[in-house]
Amino acid sequence: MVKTDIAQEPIGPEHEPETEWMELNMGPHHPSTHGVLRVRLKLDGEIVRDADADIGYLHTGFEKSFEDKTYTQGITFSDRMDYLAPPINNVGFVSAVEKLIGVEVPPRAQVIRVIMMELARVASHELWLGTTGLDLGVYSGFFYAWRDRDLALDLNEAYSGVRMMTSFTRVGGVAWDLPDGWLDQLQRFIDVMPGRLDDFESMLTDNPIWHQRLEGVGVISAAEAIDAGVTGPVLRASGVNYDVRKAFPYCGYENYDFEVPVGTNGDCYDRYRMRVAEMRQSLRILQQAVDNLPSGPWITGDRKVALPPRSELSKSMEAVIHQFRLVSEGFKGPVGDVYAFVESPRGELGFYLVSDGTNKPYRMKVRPPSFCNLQALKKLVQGVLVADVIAIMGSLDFILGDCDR
Amino acid sequence: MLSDYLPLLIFLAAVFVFGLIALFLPPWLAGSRPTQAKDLPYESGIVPRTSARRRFAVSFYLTAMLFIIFDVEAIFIYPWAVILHALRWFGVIEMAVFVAILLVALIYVWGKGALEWGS
Amino acid sequence: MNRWSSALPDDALVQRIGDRFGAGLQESSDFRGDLSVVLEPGALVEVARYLKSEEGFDYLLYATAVDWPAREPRFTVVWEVRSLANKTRIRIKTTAGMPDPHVPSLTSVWPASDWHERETWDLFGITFDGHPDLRRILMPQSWEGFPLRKDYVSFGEPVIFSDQKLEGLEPDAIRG
Amino acid sequence: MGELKLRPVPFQTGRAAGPTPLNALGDNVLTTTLDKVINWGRASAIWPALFGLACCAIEMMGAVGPRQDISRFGSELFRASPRQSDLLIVSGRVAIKMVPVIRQVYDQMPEPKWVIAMGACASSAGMFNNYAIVQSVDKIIPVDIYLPGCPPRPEALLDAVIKLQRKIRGEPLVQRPA
Repeated sequence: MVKTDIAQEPIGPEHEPETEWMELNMGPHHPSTHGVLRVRLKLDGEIVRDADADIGYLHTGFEKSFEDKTYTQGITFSDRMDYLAPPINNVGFVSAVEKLIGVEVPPRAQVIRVIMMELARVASHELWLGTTGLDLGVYSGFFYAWRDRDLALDLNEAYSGVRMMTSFTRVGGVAWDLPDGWLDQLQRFIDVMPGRLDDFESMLTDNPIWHQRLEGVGVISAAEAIDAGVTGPVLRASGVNYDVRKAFPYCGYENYDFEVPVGTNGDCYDRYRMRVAEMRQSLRILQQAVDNLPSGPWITGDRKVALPPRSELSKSMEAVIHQFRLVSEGFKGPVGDVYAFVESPRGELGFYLVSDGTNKPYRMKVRPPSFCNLQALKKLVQGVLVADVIAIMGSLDFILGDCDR
Repeated sequence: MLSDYLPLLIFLAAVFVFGLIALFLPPWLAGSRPTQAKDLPYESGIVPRTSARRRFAVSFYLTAMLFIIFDVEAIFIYPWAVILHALRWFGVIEMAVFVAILLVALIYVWGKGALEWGS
Repeated sequence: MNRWSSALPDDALVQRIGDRFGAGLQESSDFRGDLSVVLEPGALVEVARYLKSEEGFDYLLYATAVDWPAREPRFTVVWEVRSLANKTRIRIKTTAGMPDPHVPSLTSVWPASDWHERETWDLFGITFDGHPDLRRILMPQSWEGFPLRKDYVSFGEPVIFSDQKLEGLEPDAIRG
Repeated sequence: MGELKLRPVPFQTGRAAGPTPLNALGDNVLTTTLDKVINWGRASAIWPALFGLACCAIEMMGAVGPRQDISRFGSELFRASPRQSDLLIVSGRVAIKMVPVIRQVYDQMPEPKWVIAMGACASSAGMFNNYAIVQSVDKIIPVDIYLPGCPPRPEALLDAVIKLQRKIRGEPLVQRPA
């Protein structure tokens, strides 16, 4: 039967409410917690004295479910973790398996992966801009953001048939080739987006209220950021120049020329500038990817891992055997453990895969960037007004599906 | 003489009747189904254990007082604005004096730092 | 040189750890370019402090555990740290036995491992000595059992297909 | 472990919601037309509670967005507090720890209230069959409309709201061939 008296009892050693501090529940059902996060705020009037983030309200047991699924089945699971940038999760998961098995991905598949990931990054940052603006009162910004994000989702849908959960990667490449006419649609997207971003910038960047609400709020220095383990735009806003695409290039990122925006004083306003600048860089990458998209296979020819094309099935018996074995039990990986990581809009998204030689991962630990960013919330909100807690939580851009796994 | 006030009385009566209607008709029509959960305070979805009645900081009281002062000042301006045309210059000067007094109060409060939130 | 090991930490690092800590370092492996060392629980905190101060591994990636029920020290507790400056990465592992798995906590060295260790305690039941506030983070506080252990097999409820009638569980049991 | 205390009497909509002074006079022409008016009023302005759980919440936001504007169907405002909302769209997977919260938010909503289980995870836990996910939100609160999809498109959510409006007005959900 379903248990219902859980999560009621007091948690934490200091759960007895102090007399003079009021304990406020910024609970799971709250408009600006970007999902189901519960923060137990200890308030001295309007000033926050202590914040204990209580997560787990969206814990879906992904790591347990991965152990029950073969590698190919796990791809659809990886979509649902960080549901703002599913293609990036797909690529991360599949990179771990490819690193374990040692499969080379053909260049065309790498560029398709880069295109889908940068599209997801733009869509995710647009959503962040819309919802964080909503929290801080920019009601019209929500509709601007969604107008642009829908363009990116149309591209996802045209390619993979699904707006958000693309599941477009396979171990050793991508599932399908780009439909014809898709690249022109992408080109139209790349041409129209800079104008849309200028709309946003003109509305927000030097808006005095936006400055007042974000500047100097939630400051974290570079050393503190490294100690707290924050990642992504939050880390770069504090001046640490670390982006996985530049530090450890994967999927061919080394032959794209783009800059990594790095902030100076690590406050909410810098994080906003990081994300808007990252969107512009993503558009640059997309343009370069469209310009020199190589032809050739979009999935590896290694039959141990990839399904043979339909045409081959009628001709060679061996292809039928490969097809049958791959479909029925999948492929096996060597014994060992690997860690593969990609740059998600929230930071470094890592997959630690332990394999015991069977066709299912023995242990799949996901290193969620939102979990690490949220951990710094407690330090960021000490002595801050309650209204600024909303701004700080917005600027951390955490996703509870990614954080709770 | 009394008849001069008749429209005012009718207006007051109408207000009173409308107030009664608005107060009692909807609950009578909709019917109310109180349940134990509905009476609990809404704590963002968490079932509250302690009562929500807590002592809170004095700064709230201070801010409330300041608001009332300047709000009442705004209320006085409405009737003045209605008959300003009749008052002509005398009305303007009068209101300027009134606002100046409260301006001094505002500058004092601002200087004291009571507007910034601080316990 | 595949792309993962763009700056393959030379074996010197493992050598240096071996020289300084001798028996503390049990094994080391270089599988697919990921350098990992297995340490004794006793030597864990010193090696971690050494790695952070002298070797510059200042950024914690994650901390987790792997459950090998067949093996005697059942749990392998894993921390992975990165040096942002010279772009290297090392995986520290240690083992914890079954009746009451205990491992020293590394929050004193890397404060970022606070939540990661709480999650490992929550899902595996490994207590981290010296952790400031070790309580469940993902599961409800009054949850019994540790879900990610291999022997915790609870894969939800049997799927009720429309033709099967299980009393008390039909969806319209609620509508009454 | 506490037992699941279900509502003894499941909630009905419209006239079946129990006697109001109007039905005291029985089902004559006057009361049934008044019922139609009341149900028409309820159906054409359903304010959903802002209750986003997981990925379906992003598509719910998409439904509020400029392209598939849900406010064309009366759901203009997504109220943050359950006191002012009539519809609970459970959009996303229901974790074990979230059970008492959903129950509390549902109970604190004033009658008449309705529930849409948006997405496969809310209707039947979709692809997740493990310790952490309640196998369907139906086990916690009574559901009016089950919306398939993972995540359902914003247009599908609009279709669910339209079907709910027809259900509130007492019209049959499925147009039987004449």
